[in-house]
Amino acid sequence: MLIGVLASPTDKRVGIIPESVKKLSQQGFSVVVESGAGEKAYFPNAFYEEMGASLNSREEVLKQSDILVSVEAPELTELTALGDKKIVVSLFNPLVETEFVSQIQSLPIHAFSLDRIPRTTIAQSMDVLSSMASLAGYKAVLVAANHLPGYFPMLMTAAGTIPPAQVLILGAGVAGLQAIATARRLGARVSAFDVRSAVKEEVQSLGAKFIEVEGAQEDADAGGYAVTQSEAYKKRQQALIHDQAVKSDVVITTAQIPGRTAPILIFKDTVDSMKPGSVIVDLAAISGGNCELTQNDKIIQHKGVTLIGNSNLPGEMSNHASKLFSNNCVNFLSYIFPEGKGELDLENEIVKGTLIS
Amino acid sequence: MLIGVLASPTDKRVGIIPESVKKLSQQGFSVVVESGAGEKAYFPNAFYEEMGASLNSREEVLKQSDILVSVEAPELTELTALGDKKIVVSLFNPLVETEFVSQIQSLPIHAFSLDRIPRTTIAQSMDVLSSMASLAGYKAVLVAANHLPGYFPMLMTAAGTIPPAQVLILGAGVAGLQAIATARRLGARVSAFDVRSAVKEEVQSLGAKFIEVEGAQEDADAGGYAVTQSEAYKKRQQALIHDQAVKSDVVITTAQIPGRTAPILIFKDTVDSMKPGSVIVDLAAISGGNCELTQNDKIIQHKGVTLIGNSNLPGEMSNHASKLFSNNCVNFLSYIFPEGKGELDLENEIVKGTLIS
Amino acid sequence: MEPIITFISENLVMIYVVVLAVFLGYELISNVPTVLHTPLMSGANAISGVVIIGAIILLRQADPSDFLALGLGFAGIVLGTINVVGGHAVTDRMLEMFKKKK
Amino acid sequence: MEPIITFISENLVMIYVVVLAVFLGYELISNVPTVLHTPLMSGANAISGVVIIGAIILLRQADPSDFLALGLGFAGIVLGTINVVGGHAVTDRMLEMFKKKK
Amino acid sequence: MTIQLLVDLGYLISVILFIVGLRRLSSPKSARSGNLLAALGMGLATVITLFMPLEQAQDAMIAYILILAGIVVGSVIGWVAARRVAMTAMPQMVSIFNGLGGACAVAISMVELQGIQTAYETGQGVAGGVHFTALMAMFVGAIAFTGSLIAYGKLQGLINDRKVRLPQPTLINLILLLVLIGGITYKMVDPQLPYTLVLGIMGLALVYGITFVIPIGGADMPVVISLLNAFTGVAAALAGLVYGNQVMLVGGILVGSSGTILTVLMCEAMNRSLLNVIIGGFGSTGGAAAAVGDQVAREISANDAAILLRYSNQVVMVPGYGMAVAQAQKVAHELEEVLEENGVNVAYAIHPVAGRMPGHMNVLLAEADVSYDKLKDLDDANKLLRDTDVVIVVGANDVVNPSAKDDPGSPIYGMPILDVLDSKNTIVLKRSMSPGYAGIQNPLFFHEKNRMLFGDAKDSLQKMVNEVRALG
Amino acid sequence: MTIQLLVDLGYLISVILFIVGLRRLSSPKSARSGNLLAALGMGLATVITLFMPLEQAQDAMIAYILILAGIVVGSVIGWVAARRVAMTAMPQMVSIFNGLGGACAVAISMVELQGIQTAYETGQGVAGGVHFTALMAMFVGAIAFTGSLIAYGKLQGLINDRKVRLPQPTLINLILLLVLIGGITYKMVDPQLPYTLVLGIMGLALVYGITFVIPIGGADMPVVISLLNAFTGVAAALAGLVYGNQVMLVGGILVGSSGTILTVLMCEAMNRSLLNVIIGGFGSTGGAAAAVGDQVAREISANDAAILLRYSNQVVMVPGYGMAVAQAQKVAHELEEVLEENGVNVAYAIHPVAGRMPGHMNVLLAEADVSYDKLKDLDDANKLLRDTDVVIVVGANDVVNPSAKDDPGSPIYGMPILDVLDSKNTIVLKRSMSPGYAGIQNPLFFHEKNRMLFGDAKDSLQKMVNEVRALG
Ligand SMILES: NC(=O)c1ccc[n+]([C@@H]2O[C@H](COP(=O)([O-])OP(=O)(O)OC[C@H]3O[C@@H](n4cnc5c(N)ncnc54)[C@H](OP(=O)(O)O)[C@@H]3O)[C@@H](O)[C@H]2O)c1
Ligand SMILES: NC(=O)c1ccc[n+]([C@@H]2O[C@H](COP(=O)([O-])OP(=O)(O)OC[C@H]3O[C@@H](n4cnc5c(N)ncnc54)[C@H](OP(=O)(O)O)[C@@H]3O)[C@@H](O)[C@H]2O)c1
Ligand SMILES: NC(=O)c1ccc[n+]([C@@H]2O[C@H](COP(=O)([O-])OP(=O)(O)OC[C@H]3O[C@@H](n4cnc5c(N)ncnc54)[C@H](O)[C@@H]3O)[C@@H](O)[C@H]2O)c1
Ligand SMILES: NC(=O)c1ccc[n+]([C@@H]2O[C@H](COP(=O)([O-])OP(=O)(O)OC[C@H]3O[C@@H](n4cnc5c(N)ncnc54)[C@H](O)[C@@H]3O)[C@@H](O)[C@H]2O)c1
Repeated sequence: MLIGVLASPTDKRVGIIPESVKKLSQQGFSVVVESGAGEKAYFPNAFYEEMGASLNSREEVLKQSDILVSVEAPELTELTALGDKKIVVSLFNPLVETEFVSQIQSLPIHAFSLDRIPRTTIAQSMDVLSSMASLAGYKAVLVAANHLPGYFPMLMTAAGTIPPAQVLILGAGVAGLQAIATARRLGARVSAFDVRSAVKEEVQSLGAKFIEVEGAQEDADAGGYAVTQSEAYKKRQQALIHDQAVKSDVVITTAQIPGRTAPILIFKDTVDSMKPGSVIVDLAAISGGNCELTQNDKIIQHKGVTLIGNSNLPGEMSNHASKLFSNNCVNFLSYIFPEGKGELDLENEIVKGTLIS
Repeated sequence: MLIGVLASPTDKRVGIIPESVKKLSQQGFSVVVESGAGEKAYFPNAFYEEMGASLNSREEVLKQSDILVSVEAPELTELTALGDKKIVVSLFNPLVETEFVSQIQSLPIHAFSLDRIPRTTIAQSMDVLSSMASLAGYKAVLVAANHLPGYFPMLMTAAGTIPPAQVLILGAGVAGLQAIATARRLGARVSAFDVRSAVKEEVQSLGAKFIEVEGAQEDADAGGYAVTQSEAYKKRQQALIHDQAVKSDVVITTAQIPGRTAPILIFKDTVDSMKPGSVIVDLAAISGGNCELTQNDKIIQHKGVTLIGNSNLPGEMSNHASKLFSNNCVNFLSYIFPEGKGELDLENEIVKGTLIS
Repeated sequence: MEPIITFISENLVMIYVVVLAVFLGYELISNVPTVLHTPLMSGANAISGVVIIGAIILLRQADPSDFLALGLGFAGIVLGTINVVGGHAVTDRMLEMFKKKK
Repeated sequence: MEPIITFISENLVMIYVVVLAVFLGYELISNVPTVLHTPLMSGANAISGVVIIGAIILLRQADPSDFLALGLGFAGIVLGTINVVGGHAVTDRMLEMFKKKK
Repeated sequence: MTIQLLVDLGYLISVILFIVGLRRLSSPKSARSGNLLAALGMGLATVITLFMPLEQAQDAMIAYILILAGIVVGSVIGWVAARRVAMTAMPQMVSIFNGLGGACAVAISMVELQGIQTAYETGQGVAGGVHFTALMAMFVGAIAFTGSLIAYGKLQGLINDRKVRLPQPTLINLILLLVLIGGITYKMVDPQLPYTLVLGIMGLALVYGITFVIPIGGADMPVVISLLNAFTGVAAALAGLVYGNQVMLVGGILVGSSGTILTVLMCEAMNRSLLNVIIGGFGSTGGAAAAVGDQVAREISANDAAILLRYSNQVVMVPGYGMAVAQAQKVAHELEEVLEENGVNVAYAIHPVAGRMPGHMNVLLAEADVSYDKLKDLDDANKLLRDTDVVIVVGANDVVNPSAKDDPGSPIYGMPILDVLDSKNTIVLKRSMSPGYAGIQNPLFFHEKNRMLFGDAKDSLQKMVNEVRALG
Repeated sequence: MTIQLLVDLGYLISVILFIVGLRRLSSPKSARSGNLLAALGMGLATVITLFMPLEQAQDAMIAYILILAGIVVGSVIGWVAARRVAMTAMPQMVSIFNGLGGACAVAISMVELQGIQTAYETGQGVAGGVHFTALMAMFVGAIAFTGSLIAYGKLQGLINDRKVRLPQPTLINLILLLVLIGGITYKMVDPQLPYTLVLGIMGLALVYGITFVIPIGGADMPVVISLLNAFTGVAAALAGLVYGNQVMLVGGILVGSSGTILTVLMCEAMNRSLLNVIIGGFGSTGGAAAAVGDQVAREISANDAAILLRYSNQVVMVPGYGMAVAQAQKVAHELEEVLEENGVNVAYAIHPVAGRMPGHMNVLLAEADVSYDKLKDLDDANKLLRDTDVVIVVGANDVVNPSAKDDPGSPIYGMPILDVLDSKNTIVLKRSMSPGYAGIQNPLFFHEKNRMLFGDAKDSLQKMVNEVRALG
């Protein structure tokens, strides 16, 4: 089967990196790459050729390939123009882009959305969301540290003592945990909050303080994802988060509920009372943001507080992000097409979870 | 004596912060602040007033004060308009700005340049260069990490193993050491190079590898600063640095020789052979840069390598930078004017070192 | 009481020997690491085979016609020797793993 | 040789006492931490004051007219008692610091 | 006279060899030489006893033949048995040996007692002390004899704890003991009583040895053996008193006292009292195995784990989420360091999904300053594991679950895991038998190569560090 | 008969009390009770000796008066001396006490020897063993007596090592020893020789005690005292043999053997051999003081430092560049942890310019995971230091240099420093007496509150950690 790797016009990542080309050919796939697809991720065309991939124009790649891989979903027109039985692997974000997805469902193609890989142990090697969330958590701290007009670590110097930065992480999923680890590395004091109480142990295992609000709803069937919470709980939570945020130099929010707008955790009056110079990084910006004032893909200043709503931090780390995406993708392809060919096992949990059309 | 705090038009730092106002008044000084002087460092006017400073326009501050404090040196015209016996404390950078300094030498004022504080143990609490270099070293790593399209730390994940970033630090003075510490914190493998072999122990004390070139010239009388090196040595050094740089993901250069253009340590062909995506941060940009391709205050891309020539990284951390500057300044003022008044002791080493007119 | 008192004063020094040996036995092994419990037990067990000394004396003193004494003495020697030889040998095997390094 | 051999076989059990006591003395203190060297030395020194037992026996056996014996015996008792009482008291003072915690 | 001096000195040297031997036996570095020294002492004592002048010696030809034949036969049997026995069956072997020693004491005491009986009956005087001593030697030896045999049976699996039971064991034993003491006192008060009484005492003592051990759980047998070993020592010492033989006396006492202390130490190591072991019988919880369903996971003590590690060449640690929870990364690093100091190679095998976030283990181990070079990823680790002596699984579970390879029905079937079973031994550090994130049971825990070390991972590791340090 | 039994048992109990006492004395937790038990044993033995039946007892009134008077006088003197003596002068006191014990042995042996002399002269037989034993008791006691007095003089500073010297000490001592042995042998071979010979032997032995100790350096006196203490023990044991007294014999032997081992251990702790101490004399380098110019910095061992720390309430560590060089941050943290486990509060005082870059110490301590709350900046630290028992200066120098406050001529005069001298004790960990970055000498090192612990900071800290752990 021929795998076609498409460039992503607005994303710096690429779906398959040169290293993976080799692995795929060993498994019986051949690979054709849209010229320049890896450029922004620092994988020039030459690297692909070295590994045995052929280069071609976007049109040719779309036409020739049996399987199309792209970080950004291809245009609807492009998908419509595809022949029968073609397979498209990408991030379709079906819970949000419902309209787009319903349109492609009528097409005679198999579209796999890698962001729907189930969060089970066996599927972890294909779990793009985990890989990307981890990158985002790391990067969020770096961005915050870069915007903070001061040090993260404590320093006792001849020109006075610099206290350690206070960092508050809201939502301790994969991104939140990675953010905790990174902030702690840089020497900050870190506290974290999450509705899922199971996370407490995980937060503490990284040396951060867990802020507890009593009475959270939990749903064991939600597959690790959070569920919406009661009103009384939300009040208590809001007060506690306000108190913590006001004391913090950096707040990083990662709270998301799949398929819904993100919960608002930081309200305007909290931002108003924060120290001038503080920084908020909102990783939930794309689904509305955890902060009332967040604007997606914008950096704004509000009364001396910097609010960063970058929704694609992994894209900023295009090289490693592509590497991880590519590995996930290879694992996925070799899982659903063992030895480079074969029919789809539509009963398989992973196939069922990711197949959106 | 009245201290006037001036705003710096092109620098985000402020010379005296509100906290210091209190200390200064306890020592018998009073303080007047140019309105908005602390704004960019997140010290709004209100904070100054709370601490008992008065606010005024720039003209009034220039007119009233006995002592003027400014991070950026005031304009020559402003200095000329000052009355007799006025004292100006600032960063004049006299070794480079020779022309400017020779002009103010003819004025009837006392100008102190805080960047000329001798590097002795007793003077460390006034040593602005140390405070700022430390900030620059820290920030350089953050900026590099932010520009690097990947992780710093090693990560073994389900989507593959990310090796730790290789960081090379050239010049292990105050900034270099702080950069080493910060890069190590973030999980990078760090090597460092310096002409002064005494630094070896200091580099190792921070857990980094020291790269040794044999046969460096040293001058014990240079007061801790480096001296220029022989030709043969430079060749060996160049080859070694080339080999190291090519293997590195991040190179941070801090090598400087006071009053001279910075030595070139990274040549164009080295940059040519570096991995795409690598980052070079050149802290010596203002004195010509340690990299042949560096452009002062610019970020350029060269064959996939990002070259950052930001000469005022401490200014990016305006809040803490101002705090440290201000503390240094207060220590300096209380040292040369014990109890808020008195004649200058022109025999004193620190006074002698810093007084440029 | 009388015979016991006589016994004690007659064997006073012997009692000192016993008391000192008891303390010594205690002190000798009071710091043994747990890993050596079994080998030490085995080694001590081999030492407790000193009873063969008694069996030897018994046989040497035995009347050649006293078949009971001869028989029991012989049995004693065989049993005791197994205890001693087997005990030391088995201990040595247990301790083999300690010889490897350092 | 003869008297020594006689001495040995006559005092055989005594010799066992001595040998066992020597080993016991060794084992008792072989694990002492360095910090206790001085107090232990001092405590042992107090015990070595047992010689007063000898002095007491001497005086009890002394002829009341034997002034040399009486004098030396008295001296012995005074000296020995100083050793014992002073020794234990000084050891106790040294060890006072250990009582503070736990 | 001079010969007597040589004999005395020789005996003294034997005793000193016993002392030094025991001393050296209690430290790992010198233990082997200690055993040899003790054996040397024994040999010396035996040779001296063979040739020393003996007042009542008959030194019959037949006696010497029997002595030599006995020594040869005993040596061969003992040697062969000791060499042949499997490493795992050694405790049983020790038990048997000990029983034989006890039997030897019984044999000689019976002969002496008969002599004493004859003496009494013929009206010759015998010191009351000697009579009493001989009776006690027989009594104690008999308990050691049958008790050891039962202990052997239990360890060997010949006697099943659950099947062979005694009703009211404590009561029975108490009564037996009282009857025995009564019998001995009776015989002492009236030494003229017939020899049958002595035989009866012997018979009862042999029975008591059985009933004493039967109620005690199989897992506690090592303690019982140690105690019975002390009994044999005491029997030997008592026999020594009978013969006025210094070597037997001191040697026996040394074994008796050190054996007793050792027994107490062994109980302490199991966190129980000696009384609890002896009376507790089946009620005891200290079994060395944790069972889930009908599968049994065997436990290991921190000490035994430490020795296993200390004498390995290659050790691999597999950290998991439990290491993070226990915050055990620093102690893990400490264990690594102390093992490396002892010439053991240590590496960490990092499974890609260990922990709860990508790179979780990396973050923690970097915090503990573990060198990057020691971290092996899945492929390298699995190669290394084939040459690994011991794997320490520090709070990992799913990532070392062999069902991912063997059990197509498992939800994690197909996931690559760390093949820890390719190594020679594995030790799993966790708090209980509860499953990991995936919620599935782990067959590794029940594998014969595996031992469990229950408890918080940090505590367990710290204990292992201390034990390895103690090994010097 | 029953009384004799009581006496025998009482003596036995005394001996057991000595044994248990010595045992407990060798562990910090039980040391005090050990001392009391030993004292109890001594009291018991004394009381028994006062009242026990004694074959040759004259039990004259005057004798009993003298005994009681002697005990009262001795007790009062001993008690008062022990209570009055300054903590620092205790070793001297022990030395004196030991000397008196030796003198006591000499006194009683001389009386016994005279008795023996009379017996020989009047033709009554005396066992050769007793004669020899008494002579040895006198000989050994005499050495202990004068030797201890010299040791006292050296420690008290009354005898100056450098002024009071012996030419060819080894030779002199060898000759003296040979003459003494010759004298004793001579007297043994011909017991009829006059008593003057005995007096001569005593005189020479007293001299030998002096010449034995004189050549040994003052710093080695503790070892010498321990050795002489063993001598006194042997003398007591020998006297015990003379009187056939078990308590004296066993008590003396115990002291003799444990004293000898203790001496060896003390030498080992100084990394020297006993021979080296005795023969080495002045050549020895193990002096407990390092001198620069005419100032002397006193040293402390890791053990003594550990005990100082373990029994403190507040400890402050002052890290400096040396900690960075030694990479000792983790061990420092370990020391902190083990001290905190023992209820000691530990903080770190961070001087703003410690190390070689701003925040150098912060970076390292964060790496070792030291809690931020434990880091005190200059002002807080200086407040805390006033209530601090022990300050450990870990490779810092300039930042704790008191010349910055006291010496207007110093180049760092006026710099704020950490006022470590406000605490009760300071211990400086560094490798040598060389200065720090500023290149100036540090008067702290020579201050009486300060002790130096030379060596790499990491090693020194590790040793302290081990020692504190050993204290249990
Ligand atoms: N890496 C990721 O990104 C990620 C993210 C989410 C989920 N996961 C999943 O997490 C699992 C990771 O596997 P794993 O082997 O690391 O962990 P695991 O399978 O979850 O097992 C952890 C084990 O540690 C033990 N434990 C917990 N606390 C302990 C303590 N204080 N001391 C000693 N043991 C302790 C627990 O047993 P006891 O309770 O008996 O002590 C438990 O069995 C995988 O299933 C993976 O899919 C991974
Ligand atoms: N903080 C800054 O930004 C900065 C920058 C440049 C200079 N300085 C200067 O550096 C000094 C800092 O003071 P400080 O007290 O930290 O250090 P210091 O005065 O330089 O003294 C460090 C001491 O550590 C000892 N040492 C070195 N290696 C050691 C080892 N492995 N183990 C044990 N000890 C070791 C050295 O003595 P031995 O050789 O005898 O062991 C030395 O005396 C000040 O004078 C300061 O002005 C500071
Ligand atoms: N099986 C696997 O191996 C595997 C792999 C990856 C992730 N996971 C699990 O999946 C789960 C979700 O991970 P994710 O990072 O994708 O989550 P996510 O991005 O959906 O959400 C991020 C976090 O925000 C929290 N959150 C939601 N609403 C909140 C609110 N109102 N206030 C505070 N916090 C709120 C969630 O609990 C979650 O922890 C995690 O438990 C993770 O461990 C499992
Ligand atoms: N006394 C004090 O307390 C005190 C305070 C601050 C700094 N200092 C000392 O002053 C010295 C200079 O510090 P700085 O950071 O201001 O130095 P700097 O900024 O002048 O130079 C930075 C580093 O570059 C190095 N360098 C110069 N030419 C080089 C070349 N060709 N190749 C490689 N490296 C080269 C220098 O050796 C120096 O280490 C340091 O030793 C520092 O410890 C002392």
